[in-house]
Amino acid sequence: MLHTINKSPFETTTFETCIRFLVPGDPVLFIEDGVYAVQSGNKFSPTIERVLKTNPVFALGPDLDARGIGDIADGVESVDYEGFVGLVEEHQVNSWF
Amino acid sequence: MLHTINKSPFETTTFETCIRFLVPGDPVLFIEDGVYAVQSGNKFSPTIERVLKTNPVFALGPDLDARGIGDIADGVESVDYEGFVGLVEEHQVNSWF
Amino acid sequence: MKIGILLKEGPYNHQASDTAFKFAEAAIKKGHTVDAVFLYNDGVTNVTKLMDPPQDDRNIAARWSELSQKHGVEILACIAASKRRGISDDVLVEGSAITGLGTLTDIAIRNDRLVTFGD
Amino acid sequence: MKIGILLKEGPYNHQASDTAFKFAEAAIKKGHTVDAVFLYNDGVTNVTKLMDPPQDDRNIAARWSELSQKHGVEILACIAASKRRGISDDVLVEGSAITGLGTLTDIAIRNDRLVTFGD
Amino acid sequence: MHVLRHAPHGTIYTYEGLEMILIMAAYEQDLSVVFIGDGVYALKKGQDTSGISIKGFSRTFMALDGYDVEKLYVDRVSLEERGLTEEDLVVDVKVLDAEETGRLMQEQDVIIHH
Amino acid sequence: MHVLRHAPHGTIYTYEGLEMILIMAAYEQDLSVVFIGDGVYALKKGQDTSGISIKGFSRTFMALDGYDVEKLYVDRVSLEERGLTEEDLVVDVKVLDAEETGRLMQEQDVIIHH
Repeated sequence: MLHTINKSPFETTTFETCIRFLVPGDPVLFIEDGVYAVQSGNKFSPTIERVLKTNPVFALGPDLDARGIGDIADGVESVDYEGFVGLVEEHQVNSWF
Repeated sequence: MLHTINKSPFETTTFETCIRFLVPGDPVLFIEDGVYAVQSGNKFSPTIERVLKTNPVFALGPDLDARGIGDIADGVESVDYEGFVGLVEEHQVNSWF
Repeated sequence: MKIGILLKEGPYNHQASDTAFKFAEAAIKKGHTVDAVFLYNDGVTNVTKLMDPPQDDRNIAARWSELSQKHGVEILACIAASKRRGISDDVLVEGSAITGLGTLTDIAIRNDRLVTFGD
Repeated sequence: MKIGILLKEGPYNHQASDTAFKFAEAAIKKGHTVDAVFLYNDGVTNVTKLMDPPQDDRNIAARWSELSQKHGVEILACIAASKRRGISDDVLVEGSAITGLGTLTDIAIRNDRLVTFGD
Repeated sequence: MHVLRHAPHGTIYTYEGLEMILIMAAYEQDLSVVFIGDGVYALKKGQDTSGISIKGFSRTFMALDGYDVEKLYVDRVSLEERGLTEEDLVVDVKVLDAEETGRLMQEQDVIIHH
Repeated sequence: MHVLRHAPHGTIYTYEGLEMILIMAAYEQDLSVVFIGDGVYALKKGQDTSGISIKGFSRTFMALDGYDVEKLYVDRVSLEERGLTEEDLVVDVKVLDAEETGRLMQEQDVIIHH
């Protein structure tokens, strides 16, 4: 199951909530304002690091670029919209917003 | 200055953020989903207690009733829409949402 | 006291519109003048006359229209925000109008209070 | 693969509509079938032809209309949600239609995936 | 599976979510509803919306039973954080730990958050 | 006073807020803008929105100077929590502690959050 998260972790609890329900191995894709979670060196970096130990983590590249986020946490993979579609080919989708 | 807050403290950081900018003496009015903050015995009760030491705290009664919140924190005053208007008569308004 | 209202969300989806209306009603009941309700962001969709909610529910556009006609409250939608969202003169309820953001500045200046409702 | 999309927010105010569109485009480019985009909550306001954004901005309704006509994607607005928000047959862009929630059930059943975009 | 995550009345998501669930229940055999976060407030007893002029709907959850929607799950942490117990809710629910809900989600073909 | 509290692009609030500020600046003498929470992201350097087909506007903040909107305040905690410094922003701002911003708010006749 692919989990998408589109909310900034600084403003809502969507990120924390989604993380609680993650099954190990399931990919997480940050989109829209959700991508702020993977900016390196912010207060959510330790959480991202922890998630990465059990789950693959992706972020939508066009959303990173739009927000001027050049530096993302090690281990997080940037994908474009076709990469998003690729993840949907492999998994059912659970969209958290 | 009257501060109104309409967001549930469980879902967004609006409540915490507003509280950081409060000047002692300024009234706070919880409206809409914001009223969940003053339900007695939830995890925000200690914060409400702390705010009450420096600022008067109100909650919109019709919004409390709509959500079935009968039991509110000691010291918080329930007002109706006319009470809301009364607070606006006395203060400029800072609406946090 | 003269009060202006700024409403930043559309009808039904967010309670902001309901709270703004209840507040306006109470202010008028207490003898204040509600000068204008300025609609911004999705708020502009409060005044489409095509709105047709279930019979047992409130009709939010009709309610604003009635408030305007009974108590002289101007209901004004921002033109730039309206164009983005498909609100034009063709669909406005009676008592509402489309105007520029400059009007909001006037409203802020000429009223004792500006109260914002959003989400 | 056959993909259905559920879009729960209106145009411009939330990026959900943009992301849904970009996702649909990319899926079609990769050879998938985007069967339908179902509009719910404020999402129904994506298809008003009265939308008239600034010249240098995207026209979201026109974009959905074009996607529908070029690639056979059904653009369907929920009738109950539409009535609340003033979306009627009078204002629909070409290629879109109003329908019941039962249709969403069909979409969920007949597609390999249902992807939701909201806020 | 439908996931209700918003408090009632402040936004329409829970109400329109319930409208969707009722229609889908007429079509589908196997429908489950999970209440997470502020979604649990939708089930709280004693809601009286007359003062805000919005139609109440908490009692409609009782009707789900008649539509064969018998699987109502509530997230344990969400309930506890809000100082609520099963006694505070208008319908019988099954309280689940996050891990159980996570596994349940993984079995689904379609998940819609409201 | 205008308070910008949302990240850019995910919602339109910051962009339409900026549109409002530009119009009001043409009318008013004394306009201040405060960036709190995710609002500080609106000022981040290096935004390129071409990939999401949304018009970028971070550079428009530079134009505020020409409109006599010279009071741009940024909340210190918001900046620090996000791992940002003044160097990361497209315009010169004054970084304030919450207490200073709170007092500034108290002096206002009108405050609009976006």
